[in-house]
Amino acid sequence: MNQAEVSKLVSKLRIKVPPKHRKLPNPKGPEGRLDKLRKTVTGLIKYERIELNYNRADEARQYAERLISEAIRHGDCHKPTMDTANFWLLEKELVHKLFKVLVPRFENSSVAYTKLYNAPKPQYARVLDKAVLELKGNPYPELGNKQTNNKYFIQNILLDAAKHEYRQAKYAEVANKIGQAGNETSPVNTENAEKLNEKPMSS
Amino acid sequence: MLKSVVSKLISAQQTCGFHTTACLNEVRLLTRLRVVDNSEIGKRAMAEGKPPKVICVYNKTRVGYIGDRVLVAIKGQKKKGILVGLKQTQKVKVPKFDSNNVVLIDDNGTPLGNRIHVPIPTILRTILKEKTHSKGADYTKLLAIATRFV
Amino acid sequence: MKRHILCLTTRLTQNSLIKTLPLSRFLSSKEAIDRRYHLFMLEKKRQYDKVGRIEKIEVQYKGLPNECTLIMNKDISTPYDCARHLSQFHMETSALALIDNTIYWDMHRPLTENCTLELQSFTCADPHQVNRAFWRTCSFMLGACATVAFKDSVPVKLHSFPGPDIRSGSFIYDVDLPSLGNWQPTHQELVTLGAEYVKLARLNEPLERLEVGEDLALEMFVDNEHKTKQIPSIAKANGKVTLYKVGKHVDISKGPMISTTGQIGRVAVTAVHKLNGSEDNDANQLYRFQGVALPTGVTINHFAFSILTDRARKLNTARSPVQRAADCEESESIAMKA
Amino acid sequence: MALAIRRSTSDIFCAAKWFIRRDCRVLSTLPEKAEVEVATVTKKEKHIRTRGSRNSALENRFVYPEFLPDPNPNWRNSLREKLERADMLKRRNQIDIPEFYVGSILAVTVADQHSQGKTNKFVGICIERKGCGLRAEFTLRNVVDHQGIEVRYDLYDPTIQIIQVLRLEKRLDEKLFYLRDALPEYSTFPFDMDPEILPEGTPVPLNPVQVKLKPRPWLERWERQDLKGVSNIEEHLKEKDRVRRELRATPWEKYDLMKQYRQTIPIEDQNDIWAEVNSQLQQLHMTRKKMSRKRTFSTPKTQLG
Repeated sequence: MNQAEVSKLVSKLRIKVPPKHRKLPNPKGPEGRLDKLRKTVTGLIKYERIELNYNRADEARQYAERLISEAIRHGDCHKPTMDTANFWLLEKELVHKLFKVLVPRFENSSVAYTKLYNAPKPQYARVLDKAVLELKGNPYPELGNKQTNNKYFIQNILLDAAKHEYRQAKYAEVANKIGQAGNETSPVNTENAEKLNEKPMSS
Repeated sequence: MLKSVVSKLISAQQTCGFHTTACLNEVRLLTRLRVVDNSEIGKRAMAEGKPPKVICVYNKTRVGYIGDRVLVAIKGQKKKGILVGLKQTQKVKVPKFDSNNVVLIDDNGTPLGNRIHVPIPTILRTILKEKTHSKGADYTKLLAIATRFV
Repeated sequence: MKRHILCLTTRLTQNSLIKTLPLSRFLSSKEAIDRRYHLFMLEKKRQYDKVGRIEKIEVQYKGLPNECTLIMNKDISTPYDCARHLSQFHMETSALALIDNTIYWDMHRPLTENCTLELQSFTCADPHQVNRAFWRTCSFMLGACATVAFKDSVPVKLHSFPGPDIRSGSFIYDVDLPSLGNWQPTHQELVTLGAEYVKLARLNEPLERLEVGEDLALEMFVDNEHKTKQIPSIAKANGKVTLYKVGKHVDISKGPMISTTGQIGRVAVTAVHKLNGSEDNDANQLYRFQGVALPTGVTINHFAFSILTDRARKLNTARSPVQRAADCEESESIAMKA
Repeated sequence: MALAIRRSTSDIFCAAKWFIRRDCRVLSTLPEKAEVEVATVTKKEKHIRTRGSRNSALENRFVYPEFLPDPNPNWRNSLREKLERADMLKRRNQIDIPEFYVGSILAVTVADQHSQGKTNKFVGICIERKGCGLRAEFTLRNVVDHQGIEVRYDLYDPTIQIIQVLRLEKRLDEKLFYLRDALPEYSTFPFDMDPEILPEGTPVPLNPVQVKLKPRPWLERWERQDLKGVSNIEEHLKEKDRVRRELRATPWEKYDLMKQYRQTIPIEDQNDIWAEVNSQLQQLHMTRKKMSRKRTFSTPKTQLG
């Protein structure tokens, strides 16, 4: 059982944080790991949407979230935060972007600042999982298709028509059966059969 | 060729080859102890800078804990002693000492000296009483010569 | 050669009296395609040259990433050019342009005046017109596929295709195959047709639109008696016939069509049915080619797609050009609609 | 000499003791004092205090760190934590567990079945506080009869009878394990030490004493730990050690934002915890204060008498 560190106060991240870090194997050890992540975080802040391996994306996402939350919490007059931003952003003009663009953008946000998508990969290839990492509020079109359930999409129209036709065929079959049975037993039931036949038409 | 590969491997793997966890500071065979009573032999051994070595721990695990009887080699002689303070991490409320302390006794449990000049853990009272049997050695004599308990 | 064709076209545009060259009746299908293509390109070049001094128009773009005003060339710039100013994403995904919120415009049709522009993809909020254009393009491509799929020994005469009806489950093209008496395609042949279709679609050719006069249209389709019959009724309205070209294939259609053939994704040619019409019609070897397709980027379960292909195998009940005696006019009207 | 001065002052001026104490301590603990550093440190301390005063509930984290759960999410269990907090408050109702820090000098009296008087008192400097919840523990160190002794206590051990803070102060470091390798006078405290009472409202003083280490061998590689409370570490180093220290240095670690995050409890979680226990803790604190005030009034009387 360890005691929590009390000398530092941090804001809670809005993403799921795994209990252990990923090592991102590197001949330079933990320093090399941070170097890798610095490049990724810099790229993310610069381009706002990047595609990379899932492991690195998930790890870099946590650091980017922390960096932005620190920037929001302390502002640009806080020396240690500035120092941290200076360390994490390899291109120095991005420090201004962090404090002047991203902080106002995310200041009143109640959700995570970044988004991580699983990217497609070839089905039978032995490659690492890919992911797309983006800052929210970026200028690019959305990756996810929001209107997947639009019934006017061509595939939905085609499937709907196919379903309709199949039902019509079924109703007709049932109606025929009843009709035959009615003919054999009594002529009264034919009316019912007709009604049954009409019903789906109207619906 | 092989050498270069090996050297590469070693440089790639930055972790050191030996374990770096804190040592347990257990009293085992050949551990140096500190005699804390004023027996003649003990005083001389400590003064000469030749502290006694453990050559046997009289229990089943062969690791000495507080109150255990040990056989030590001291100035070319074999003497028995009782561990009265240990360096290793102790249970809660049991004091941990900066050195492994021993008090020399003879086969009957009578201390060789007549004074112990460092504090003794109070838990030793119970332990030594438990170890003393009616017909065997009486270790509680050791408690009588202690000056201070913690 | 070029010069020869040039003088030929000048004669044609001057409304020459020569009705039809008897030679052209006996062109092989490949030669006929080449000839039509050359005539199309020459006419296109002529219309382009006719623009003369380039005037500027303002196109107000609405939509992602932000609204902006583009200064484009009158009668030269197309909505596709506007998309090229925006991003590759817009170039690849937009299928149809919406001009002034009312008119659906081809991506490769030059803009004529100041207007507002919206680019519509298959996933926009109301994709009705885009879907119709897609279905129409699929039919059009099926014609192109049918012309190139057969060997030279089998003459292929395209007849027409009706207006797009997506709920019917299949796009169709009616083709006259006079030399094939009673052809029932095997599964292998259908797969081959489908492969040919995919091959055409993967070339990612733009669909170019051109409006030509009735005489030129007649000249272009001189080898195809069905089309020559249809053209006068189509041109009845304003003396113009709308042509579309993809690759080297030129056909009559009302439009609009989608941007490129690359936007046709998963496709299957599912069936070829013989149409049994009346005996007095000249096109008695009429076959109805059917298929089903989905746009690029639409992922669908293989089971769901098998349902669609199964359904597309049934004879499409769209109006057949040979069903009734007085079908001639109707088919023309259908062609006009299409 | 130093001890004599302190004794006499404590006997004569109980109230004035605190003002003189600083000087006494300077004498008594032989510090290698860097004046500038002290000034900056105290300033920083004040800064933290004034900042923190805005949110007093969050300030609890320094005084009651064991109320914060373990930051490792694998070992979190909200129900267990809640029950533990309730138990801790119950225990605090029974016995006064005062505010103390690493570096404070404590006297702990426990009920001991092994000792003759059935109680056992130990005085020492707190060199470590660790653990959370009911498992929180602290370690006291003292040198008795030239023998270094360390005793570990559970903070919520029911056998503990009294925990008395003899001198409330902080040191420059988080852990004082280096006292094991320091000269014995730095960890020698008499068992009959008198408690020193801080005036109301003063911040917890920081003792800027820097200890002297014994020559090597050491128990740990102190030179690699960036210790502020050690003065003579460079004397004992060889060139090899300095090179190794450079090689093993991890200057990037302070930028490892996620490592920091995984070691702390975020503010939002802390707010919930302190909102749950703060009122009771405040109440306890007030009652204890009243009690202690009574006691301070009574003690001079007896002394005078």
